[in-house]
Amino acid sequence: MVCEGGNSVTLRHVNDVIDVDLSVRLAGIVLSNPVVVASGTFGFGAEYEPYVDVSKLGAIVTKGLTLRPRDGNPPPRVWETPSGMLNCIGLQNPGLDGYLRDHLPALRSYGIPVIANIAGDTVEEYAKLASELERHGGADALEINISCPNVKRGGLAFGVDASSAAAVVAAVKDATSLPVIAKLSPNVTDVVHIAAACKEAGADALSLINTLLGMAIDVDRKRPALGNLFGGLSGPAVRPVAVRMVWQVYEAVDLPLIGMGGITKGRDAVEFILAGARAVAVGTGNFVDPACTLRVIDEIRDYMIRNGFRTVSEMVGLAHRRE
Amino acid sequence: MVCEGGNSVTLRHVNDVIDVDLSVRLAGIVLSNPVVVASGTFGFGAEYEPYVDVSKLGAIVTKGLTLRPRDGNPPPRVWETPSGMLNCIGLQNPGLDGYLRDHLPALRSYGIPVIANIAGDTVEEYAKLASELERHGGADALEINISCPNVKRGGLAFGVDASSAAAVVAAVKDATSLPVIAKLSPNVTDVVHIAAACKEAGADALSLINTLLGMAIDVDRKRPALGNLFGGLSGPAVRPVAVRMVWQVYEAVDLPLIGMGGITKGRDAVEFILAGARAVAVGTGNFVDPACTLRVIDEIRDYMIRNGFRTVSEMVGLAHRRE
Amino acid sequence: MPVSANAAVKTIRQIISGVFRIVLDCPPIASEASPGQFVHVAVSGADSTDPLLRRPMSVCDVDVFQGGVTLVFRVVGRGTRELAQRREGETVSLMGPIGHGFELGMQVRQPLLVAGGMGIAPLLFLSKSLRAAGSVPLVLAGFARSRDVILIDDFRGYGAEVHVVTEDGTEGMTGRVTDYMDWAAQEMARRKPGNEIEVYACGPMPMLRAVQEWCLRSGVPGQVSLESRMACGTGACLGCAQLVVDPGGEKRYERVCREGPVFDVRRVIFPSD
Amino acid sequence: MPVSANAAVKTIRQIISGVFRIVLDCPPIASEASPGQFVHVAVSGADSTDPLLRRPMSVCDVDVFQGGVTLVFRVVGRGTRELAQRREGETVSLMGPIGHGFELGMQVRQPLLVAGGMGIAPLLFLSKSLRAAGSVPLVLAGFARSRDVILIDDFRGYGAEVHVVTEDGTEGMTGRVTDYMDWAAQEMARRKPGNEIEVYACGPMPMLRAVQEWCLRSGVPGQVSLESRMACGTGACLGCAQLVVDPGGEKRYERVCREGPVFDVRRVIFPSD
Ligand SMILES: Cc1cc2nc3c(=O)[nH]c(=O)nc-3n(C[C@H](O)[C@H](O)[C@H](O)COP(=O)(O)OP(=O)(O)OC[C@H]3O[C@@H](n4cnc5c(N)ncnc54)[C@H](O)[C@@H]3O)c2cc1C
Ligand SMILES: Cc1cc2nc3c(=O)[nH]c(=O)nc-3n(C[C@H](O)[C@H](O)[C@H](O)COP(=O)(O)OP(=O)(O)OC[C@H]3O[C@@H](n4cnc5c(N)ncnc54)[C@H](O)[C@@H]3O)c2cc1C
Ligand SMILES: Cc1cc2nc3c(=O)[nH]c(=O)nc-3n(C[C@H](O)[C@H](O)[C@H](O)COP(=O)(O)O)c2cc1C
Ligand SMILES: Cc1cc2nc3c(=O)[nH]c(=O)nc-3n(C[C@H](O)[C@H](O)[C@H](O)COP(=O)(O)O)c2cc1C
Ligand code: FES
Ligand code: FES
Repeated sequence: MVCEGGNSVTLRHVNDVIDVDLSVRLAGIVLSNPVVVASGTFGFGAEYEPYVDVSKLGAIVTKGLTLRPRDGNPPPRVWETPSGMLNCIGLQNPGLDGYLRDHLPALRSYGIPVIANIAGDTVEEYAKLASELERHGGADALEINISCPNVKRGGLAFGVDASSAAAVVAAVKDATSLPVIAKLSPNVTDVVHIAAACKEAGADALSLINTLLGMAIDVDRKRPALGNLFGGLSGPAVRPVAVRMVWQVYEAVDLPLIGMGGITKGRDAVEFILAGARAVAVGTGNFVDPACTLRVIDEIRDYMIRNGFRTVSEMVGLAHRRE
Repeated sequence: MVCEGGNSVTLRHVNDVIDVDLSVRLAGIVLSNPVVVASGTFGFGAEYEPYVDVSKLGAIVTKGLTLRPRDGNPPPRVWETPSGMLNCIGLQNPGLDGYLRDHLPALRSYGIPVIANIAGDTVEEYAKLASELERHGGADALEINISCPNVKRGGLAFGVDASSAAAVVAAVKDATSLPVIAKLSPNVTDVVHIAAACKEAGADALSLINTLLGMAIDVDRKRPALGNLFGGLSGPAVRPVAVRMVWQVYEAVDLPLIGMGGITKGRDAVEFILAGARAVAVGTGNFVDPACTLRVIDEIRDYMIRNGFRTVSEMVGLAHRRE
Repeated sequence: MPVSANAAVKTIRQIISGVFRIVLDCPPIASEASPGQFVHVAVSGADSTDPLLRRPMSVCDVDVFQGGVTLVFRVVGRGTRELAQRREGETVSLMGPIGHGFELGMQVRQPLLVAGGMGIAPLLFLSKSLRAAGSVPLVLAGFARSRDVILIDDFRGYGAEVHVVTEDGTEGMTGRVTDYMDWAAQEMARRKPGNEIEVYACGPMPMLRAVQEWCLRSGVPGQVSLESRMACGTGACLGCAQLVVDPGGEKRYERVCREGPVFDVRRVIFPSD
Repeated sequence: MPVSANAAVKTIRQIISGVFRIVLDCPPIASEASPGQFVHVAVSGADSTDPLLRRPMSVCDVDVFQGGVTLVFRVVGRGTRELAQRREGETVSLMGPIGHGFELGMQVRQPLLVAGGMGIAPLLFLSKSLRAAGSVPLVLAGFARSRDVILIDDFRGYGAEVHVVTEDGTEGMTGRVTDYMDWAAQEMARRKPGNEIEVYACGPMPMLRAVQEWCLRSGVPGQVSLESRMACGTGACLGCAQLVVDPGGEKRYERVCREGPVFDVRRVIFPSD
């Protein structure tokens, strides 16, 4: 922080002079800045109102939604790991109706794009959810969670197999005219292959990464630490894997990318942007510092001023340039 | 540490009474305790002599060897990440002859099992290296590195495809009567599938995990941080992924396992053992504390005394038990 | 509304081996907090991501005029160990006050407070508030042994009647604290006949289970403060789930950080093992 | 043989903005270290795994009798920031002394020391040792500006002749330190005709590159101390590789932590960008 904030007076001053444009376009929606929240880490926004002016975010991504409400997994559901955490929430959510009734009105009041993260047990459920959300004005874009490792049913389901991934994307595209963002699982041998299949199937953008499949043993109880055995690993620990995947997909697939995995600082966000992400999501970082998102936005702006960037696009994928 | 060391006087006392047997048998070799060093993190032992009585280790695993010497990758070769590090050493090693001439004599002097970690560009190279090592008494067991993500040639080569993995294992088994340990890559969709293929091909044990493929961007230089673009992620950050893989393979494949990935404390080692590992390797932990291995051995013993275990076998896989 | 703030350490003191009392300068939390609520404390240095998550700590006392927030915690792992190393003048990042605390209601009933170990922390603040509302709480304070006993003088200072129970009998009455709930109830009934009692409890899970059994058996209402592993502390992550049952018999997960940490004792479904 | 030890902080002091001088109590390192060697310093608390790796720091001075090891470091990131927060009496885990330091040889040549920025740290210890061996080193000490100048009095105290060079001319001579190597060489030749010189340099890479050019052009032997990202500090990980060339023209990677950090200036192949 010493580095970033050291001469903030100068920075603010420069800020008045150089005009930094933080806005980005992504899958047909315009974000006032590239920082969104990662699904499942910000609830439906209201939870963070005491700490954050939610209307300042680039967009809000909802907790994963399913057609019907879900109870989620038995506790313990979270477990701390080195620079990271495991979770096995198990998609607890109010279901489509509960979402539309109890959460959407407040979400809409922020005046920022709402991206609904959707999950399902079958291709048909995804499609149904997508069309219902569109019909009720429940979202400005959809993020398809094909990668959540928490829901038991057959393990990693759609996200680890290119053809199933493509099938979900295609079905959702068919069911709605909303922009569709496919959220990829990192638990695969070849993420580029899955990414390409999602593009082929019509995805308008890609989010990466979801959590890494992990587990912990409680050596005192001599048992798996989490109620559901395995959990999703998130937080700073996973950032090198996430940045690598953003880099690989950026090289191979021509779609806008939302990068996430362990962002807690402006410099982390810039790492993703230089690797190829057009927007970034803050997930676990919200738990560490509830105002993390707004700080990241400020720190990206500072970085841009310091390095002479006027738009975010100038930075996207810049680390790929050849000399 | 307060917890572990708090009443060490009592512990030492108990230690005299209860007889804790740390020895384990693994793929036909006997280790005086379950703690070995991870390939590439302990050189050939001599490097750590100022800090560690190397003869107290369960075994020593050498830096990855190839038939001919290798120069390795251009620097920077290491980069710190949250609770972890990336490396792209690129298999720099003295080659078979250099190993036999310059390192083996000293290695033999420790009086502990020597496990040679071997790598190659082709199945034939692996086989040649294996037979030569056996012919010259260069090892008590071989660990096949089919997973090193650093060597450019076609990317992840053998380790991510079950049939190539099996081909290497089978060729090495054919070429030598030494015990063969296959070291698995975590960068796969289904580690159990690869593990099963290695068993099928004759592997006597499995090591898991090698490093996760990662990368970092140096936001000051706006370039990939490592000289070789991608690198292998190791250290505490990866432990949840490693423990999960040990757990999965233990459930499905009946072979002794060497668990590794982020062990820096006795409790970390116990986590792997309870998940199913018969031995554990300390890698990056050696860099953090050069005497890490010996401390881990002591802390495992303390844990056993505290929890009434008399042999390591009693603990192996214990967290899998059903109530 | 909770706030996120950097609070300076006013004082920090080891009160018994391994247990610390820290007073933090945080006027907004001091004035907003009610008994049973907690704060979510960042334990790492600003630049370290390990340990990553915040630690929940009950508000043990507040000084509204001085802006002080008192926490009392036991060093059990890395986070509490780091917290114990803070010195006066250094800052600690806090979120709070968080959660649904104890309901004092109209106080027509006599309060019986049951504490187990560190569970005593939130009950001090509760005791003070109950006293201010006109009740004299009877406190059963259970500990493993004499050298674990804490905060008793503070309770007496706030006008509560405290009875110490130690498992090994090295101080006060011998046994488990819940063994004395019958006795306490009789005592309270004897002193104020006709006036019914309400239980407020905080402590380890087996103790709370015994409290629940006692309350159900005795038909006495109660409120219990639960613990749970937490990530966000805002209600967003759904990590701190606790299984509860509605009067209608419907079960669901509620958030210890939001609907809790204090729950109606009848609603809680403790895990089976 | 290097050791791994917990060393107590004897003193820690900010000597200029962002630069700290820390004296650690570590008799085995104090007595074993030679100029140009370094220590590998653990920067995290015992229980944190972030930041994970140790930080290499040159031995700036030693006090063999008192067992003191002096480091002088600039706060540039998380590790050095944590180190700067240590207080007297706290301990720091050290490995050392590590590496191949400067070769003082027979000292038939006059020593010309060239320092850039923080690269001055190991040259103080070198200067002291040279003086003890009977030479009077001439030191060109380069800094960006006057307010970065450090350690000059210490050099003078050890009997060295120091000339400060600042890039912006706010102190001493103006320009880059390597611009004055010709001048220094002439000066040294003038004072002791016939006695040849040897260069010892430490500083940022562009400076060392200029030193290399100067040495090759002038036919003067030299030793340069290099930096590299390090993991183990023992020679095991091969992470700190530096490309070097043998007299025979063969190139290979050597370890900055083992064959270095000090290399013969003719052997170093600097990266092209
Ligand atoms: C609402 C609430 C109020 C609390 N109030 C107090 C208090 O006033 N005084 C006090 O001493 N303790 C209190 N605790 C328990 C306290 O939060 C834990 O002791 C503390 O988190 C341990 O952290 P650690 O890093 O030292 O332990 P570690 O075991 O290293 O922690 C690892 C992880 O587990 C979590 N964890 C460990 N133990 C517990 C626990 N018992 N409950 C919840 N999470 C846990 C940590 O938060 C962390 O995420 C409270 C817990 C809750 C939920
Ligand atoms: C042999 C040697 C001797 C050194 N002596 C001194 C000295 O006497 N005084 C001094 O101020 N500095 C010295 N340095 C540089 C010092 O090691 C770095 O400034 C320090 O590691 C930065 O750590 P950080 O956590 O503050 O920075 P961060 O940038 O947060 O560190 C991140 C990682 O990069 C590494 N790193 C960052 N900068 C450097 C660097 N310049 N060289 C090597 N690794 C780096 C760190 O060790 C760490 O692994 C020396 C370096 C070497 C190799
Ligand atoms: C508690 C928690 C709940 C999550 N829930 C969801 C979810 O419902 N849907 C989804 O697609 N991703 C979910 N994720 C994954 C995050 O959106 C994100 O992809 C991942 O955590 C990596 O980012 P981070 O390291 O910044 O947290 C969840 C993550 C966490 C930690
Ligand atoms: C610097 C470095 C070099 C490594 N070299 C090798 C190698 O040559 N062969 C190999 O099989 N694994 C190699 N590995 C992987 C380790 O043996 C180990 O599988 C991995 O680092 C995970 O363990 P850790 O987290 O304890 O380090 C290397 C790891 C590191 C950090
Ligand atoms: S801790 Fe996140 S919902 Fe309670
Ligand atoms: S730092 Fe590991 S070999 Fe030099």
